[in-house]
Amino acid sequence: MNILSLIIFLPIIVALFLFFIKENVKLVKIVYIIVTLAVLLLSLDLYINFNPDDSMQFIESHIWIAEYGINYHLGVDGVSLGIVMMNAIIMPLIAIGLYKQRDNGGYWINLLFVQGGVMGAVLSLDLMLFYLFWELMLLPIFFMLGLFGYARSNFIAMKFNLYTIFGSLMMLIAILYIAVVHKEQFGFYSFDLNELKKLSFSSMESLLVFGGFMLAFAIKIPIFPFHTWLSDTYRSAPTGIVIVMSALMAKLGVYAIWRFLFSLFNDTSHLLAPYFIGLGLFGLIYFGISAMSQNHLKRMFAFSSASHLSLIVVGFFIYDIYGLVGSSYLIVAHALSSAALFLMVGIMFERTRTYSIDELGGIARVAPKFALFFAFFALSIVGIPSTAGFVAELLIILGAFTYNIYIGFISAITILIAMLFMFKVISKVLYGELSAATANFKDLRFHELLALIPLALLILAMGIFPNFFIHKIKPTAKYCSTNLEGPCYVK
Amino acid sequence: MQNEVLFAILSLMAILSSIIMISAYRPIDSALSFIVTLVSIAALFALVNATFLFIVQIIIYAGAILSLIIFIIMFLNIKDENLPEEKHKTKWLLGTSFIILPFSAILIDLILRSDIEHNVVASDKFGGIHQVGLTLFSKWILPFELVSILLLVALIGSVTLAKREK
Amino acid sequence: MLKAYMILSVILFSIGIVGLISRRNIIVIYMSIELLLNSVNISLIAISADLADSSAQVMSLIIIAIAASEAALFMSLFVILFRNRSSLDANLFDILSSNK
Amino acid sequence: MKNDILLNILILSPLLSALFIFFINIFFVNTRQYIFTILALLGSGVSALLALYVSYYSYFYSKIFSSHFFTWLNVGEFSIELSFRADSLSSFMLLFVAPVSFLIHIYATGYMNKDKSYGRFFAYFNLFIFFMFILVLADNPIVMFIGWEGVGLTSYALVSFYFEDIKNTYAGNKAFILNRIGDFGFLSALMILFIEIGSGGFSFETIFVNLHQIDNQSVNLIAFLLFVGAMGKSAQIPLFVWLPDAMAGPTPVSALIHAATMVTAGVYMITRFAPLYNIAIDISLFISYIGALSALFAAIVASRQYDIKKILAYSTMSQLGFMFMALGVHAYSTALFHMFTHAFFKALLFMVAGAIIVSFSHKQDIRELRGIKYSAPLLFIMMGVGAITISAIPPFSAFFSKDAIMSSLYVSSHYELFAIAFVASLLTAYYMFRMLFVIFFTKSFQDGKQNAKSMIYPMLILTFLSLFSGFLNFPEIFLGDLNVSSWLNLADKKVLIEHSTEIILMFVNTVCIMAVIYFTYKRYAYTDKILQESEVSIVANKFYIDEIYDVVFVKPLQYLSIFINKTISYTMIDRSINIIAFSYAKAGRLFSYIENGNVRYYALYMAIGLMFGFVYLYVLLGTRL
Repeated sequence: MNILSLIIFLPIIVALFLFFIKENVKLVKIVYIIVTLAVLLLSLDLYINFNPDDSMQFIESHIWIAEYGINYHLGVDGVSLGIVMMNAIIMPLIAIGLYKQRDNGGYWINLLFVQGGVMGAVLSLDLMLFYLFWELMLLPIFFMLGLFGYARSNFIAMKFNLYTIFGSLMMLIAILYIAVVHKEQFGFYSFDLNELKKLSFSSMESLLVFGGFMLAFAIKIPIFPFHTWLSDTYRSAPTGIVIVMSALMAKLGVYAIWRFLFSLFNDTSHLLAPYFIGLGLFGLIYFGISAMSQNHLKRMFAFSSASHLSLIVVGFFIYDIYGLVGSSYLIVAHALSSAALFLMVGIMFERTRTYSIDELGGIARVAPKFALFFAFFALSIVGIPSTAGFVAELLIILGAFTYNIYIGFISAITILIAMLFMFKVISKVLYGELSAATANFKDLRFHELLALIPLALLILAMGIFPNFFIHKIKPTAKYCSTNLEGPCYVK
Repeated sequence: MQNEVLFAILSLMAILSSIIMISAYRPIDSALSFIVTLVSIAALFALVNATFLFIVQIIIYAGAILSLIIFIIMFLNIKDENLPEEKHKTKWLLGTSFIILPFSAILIDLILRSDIEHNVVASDKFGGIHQVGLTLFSKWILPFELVSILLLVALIGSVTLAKREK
Repeated sequence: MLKAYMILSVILFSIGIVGLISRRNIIVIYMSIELLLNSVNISLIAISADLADSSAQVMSLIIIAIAASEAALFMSLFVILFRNRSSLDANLFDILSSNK
Repeated sequence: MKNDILLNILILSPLLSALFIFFINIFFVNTRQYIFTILALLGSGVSALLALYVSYYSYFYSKIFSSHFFTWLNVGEFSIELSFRADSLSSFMLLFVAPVSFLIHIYATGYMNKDKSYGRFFAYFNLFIFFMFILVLADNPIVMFIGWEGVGLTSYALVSFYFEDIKNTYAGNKAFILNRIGDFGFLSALMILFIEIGSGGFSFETIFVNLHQIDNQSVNLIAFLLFVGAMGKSAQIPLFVWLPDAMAGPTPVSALIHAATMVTAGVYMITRFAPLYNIAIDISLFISYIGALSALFAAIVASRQYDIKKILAYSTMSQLGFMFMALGVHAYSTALFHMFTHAFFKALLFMVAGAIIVSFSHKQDIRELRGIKYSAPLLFIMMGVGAITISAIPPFSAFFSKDAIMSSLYVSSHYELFAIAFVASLLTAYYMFRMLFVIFFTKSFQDGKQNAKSMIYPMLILTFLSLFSGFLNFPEIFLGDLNVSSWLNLADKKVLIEHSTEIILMFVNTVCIMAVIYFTYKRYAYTDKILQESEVSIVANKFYIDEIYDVVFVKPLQYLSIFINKTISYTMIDRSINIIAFSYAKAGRLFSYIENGNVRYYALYMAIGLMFGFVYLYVLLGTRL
């Protein structure tokens, strides 16, 4: 069995087995940690064996449903490698960080499904396969929102689900349409990305199909104006889900734009790039300003994530090596930071039972370790030098300046925008007088430190030695940016 | 010619009485006018030599089923206040007639325009109990047996339904 | 002659449907259903006479048998319904509704 | 590339010491204070010694130390080496940054004694020095930017040091945000610079070699944006408002970061890009005017302040204004030299202020600190030295540096700038001596604690340095040889001034300053004039700049945020999407009315359907039947 299949299916199969021992929560947690650590080891193996001079590797291709040309086609390149790695890193840390909190077997089983789904969606190179994994990853989220969410969770779960299912349906229609067009042009159905690249569309057609895909991805990211599920969902979602959504799923939306839309609709993407850059920059500022007046910690970070994701979208649509490398780097960097930050918010909620910024305060007096880590991760979101976010933002801004000097100026605002609210949060949560909620705040426990320290070290390492990490992305990026005429990847 | 006149009278009676049946307020009135309908339909059967069916129609419908209805109506001792208050009965009747009118008009039109009559000359014995019996017990023996089962089921079912629960 | 019978059958069938839909009294509804069966019988008999084939007569015989068994069931239903609701209003029997 | 181990140790020793202190402070709660002291002094002491060594070799042997760590980033043409280079300019910066840091470290061991966050303080302090070295020694602008941001960050951490009072953390936030606005300009400038000439390499040397390839408009834009960065860091109009608030930090922080080193980074950066500014003449003039405005504005505001640290903060801003004026007329080494002397005397003044604050039960208002001459005579002398030095009275250090600025302004024939500088320097004397006279020259008496020895000795050294450091750049007119200028060897504009004119300028200047001091003495010494000053005037309220910024920038942003949350996101977008969803639900309910459980009705619907079906078929097939 290929290593990629193993990475995808190990969590899914174990999750299926875990249904039988759902009652024994402790066992479920331990199995969860073991499995996710195994996936981490496999991914590390993948990372080490990944050849930094080549783009697409570890390809696995079998015919699945021959009649309709659906293939089981997997592969990893520099950009998806980053997402695989951070998925593998973050998932075990969730369980380690929240070890004492969630005593519900279903929580962990669902998370395993999510991990498998995300891995599958990242690695698949066949549209049908991608669609299946895409849906597989959304379903557990729905259950978890409904089962473990706070405040009106059913309504919010429904809203989130309707939003995303609507997007996915549009994508499904677009996928089927593409396959039909392929039959018209070549005489047989195909869903394989490499096959579909040979297609030619009329401009109207490609606009519509592009729109169908884009809707699914834009809702997931979210791009303005599809963001209104965001604040409610993040507020209501349990910690594990918030981490998964902000760190993995949203990134997957951007990644899918790059992987599928850019290679299938190269001309249309070029044509629409200025609009999406504009939308992204608008979102960057809009979400940043939105976050300023939030009083709910998770909502604020939700908007902060959205703001950064808009920047990632800008980076991809800039269509050059700086934007691409910067964006794929920011995907990983922001995933690490936001996962850590949401994890800490979850830890904080366990102690204070509140998410309201006004009700918190003075934590630094009683819990210096917590304060140190919280401030560090908040600053890494802001993108101070020597954190990974700085490198990524630097590259994206450089790309934006290369694209157009005004676009450059606007995207450079990103270094201002996150500050506007992050510093307020740091001040109000960590500093000042102790409040009733924080009076008995316990400092970080050992297992929580165990979860946070790797993240912090990784963020620092990625900020101080970026070249060491970026050289895995570079061939892919170079290939794509020098092949502006043709599709991004051919093998 | 005689047949035609008889048909006209009988069919007119059937139609009129069935209209009275569906529009009468009290069920007993409906039941009585329905007897008229059934009897005229039976006469119509006789008009085309279906003598056995004529007898069966008279005995089973007019005799057994309708008397059963009238018996039930009396048995239940239905008073006027037990009857549903049908304020918009006329509107309903007219409205539904209006809806159903195109349906029947089209069917009648199609029947008139179609070419369905064969006018095969039948023997004298046609429609008698002998012929019907032969057909029934030769070609239609299985449906006949099934109908007997159906009757049995209906019998048991009605007994079970009507039983007062303890 | 066949056409006339057929037309009569259609007319009686329509009257039956009108009664079935527009009346609320379940006894009348029942009798409307019987009228529908009878109208079918008329056309069957007419066709059998036209084709000089007695199969159609057998069919109407079977229909009459079904009508008889139906009558038996209906009568017992009337008894139960009237016993429970002391009314013959068909509108009262709407437990199929999704709004309940 | 050469790799000098000494330079590596110089840079890394504060970092290592900071990391050790951090680690110990977080994970070992009850650590003895002296462990922190040893670690902190080791870190900064080693680097100070090495810095002196490096400057010594640079000065006497023109030796250039350099070191290369690793390739930081290499994407496309964007190749950034993490390498450092101590040329004469960097060595000059090291010459005062490292020793002053070390002295303030020693001072801080006394000042912060028994503070419960002792370890944290020194961790930040050493981290600051580390970033300052990166900023000063960086071989390319991106690494310089990293240091630039790093010092801003540590400055933020140190301003918010006493986080128990949330106001202090707000001051820190303000400092960081305004600095970052400057960084926005800096970063944009670097990006444009890279796009223009970056393909040939992005170290300072290659940039200046390729500078001629850029067209004039871009040069001006880059120069302007760079200056925006400098404005933020060096507290010039309009980004200065953070500096007075930043005095919320502990006094050693004010002395080191907000007087001697970090705030001068802007001046250093402009000097670093001197070849660029020599082309961008218009922007240079703009810098001069901003500097002049800042110098004058700060001097005016300082003359009505009462908080001892705020007075010094405005004074810093004013002195930085002087430096920018000099930069604007391309007198780079003059500006740098003023920065050099300023580091000593301003650090001294702040340290004395800190000593006063510690001794007299943490009072900072000069009206409450009156009459401490006899309880703290040493402090009085040192404060006096500081005041005399900053007022540019010959032959002390600031006399030489400030006079050089004045003459270069005079020579540049921008007489309006010269006039502003002259007024500002008179005001400098006024507010410094106002403070001095109010605190010390009064009849009342109050008693205070003795200062620790570790605080006194660094102050004594700095007193000595601020008196005599001016001789390092002895001007020609006194038969000097302008050592510093020739060492730095910058792209200065040559100052051609007749000796007679220069002497007249000096003489007039000195006499006027003396007159101002005499006037101040009359006004404030042994009188209660200070208590009668009104606190509601426009000057005392700093021209309401903070309030104006609040109304113009902060409040609208907050309202905008609420507006887009409530109105756009919630009411317009979310509501309309919800309405779509709910209308589906409503439509569903509408259909459920049809399905009312009444079988009669179902028959009716069937009949209707039947009718339509028949009519449709009849119309469709009617002709064919």
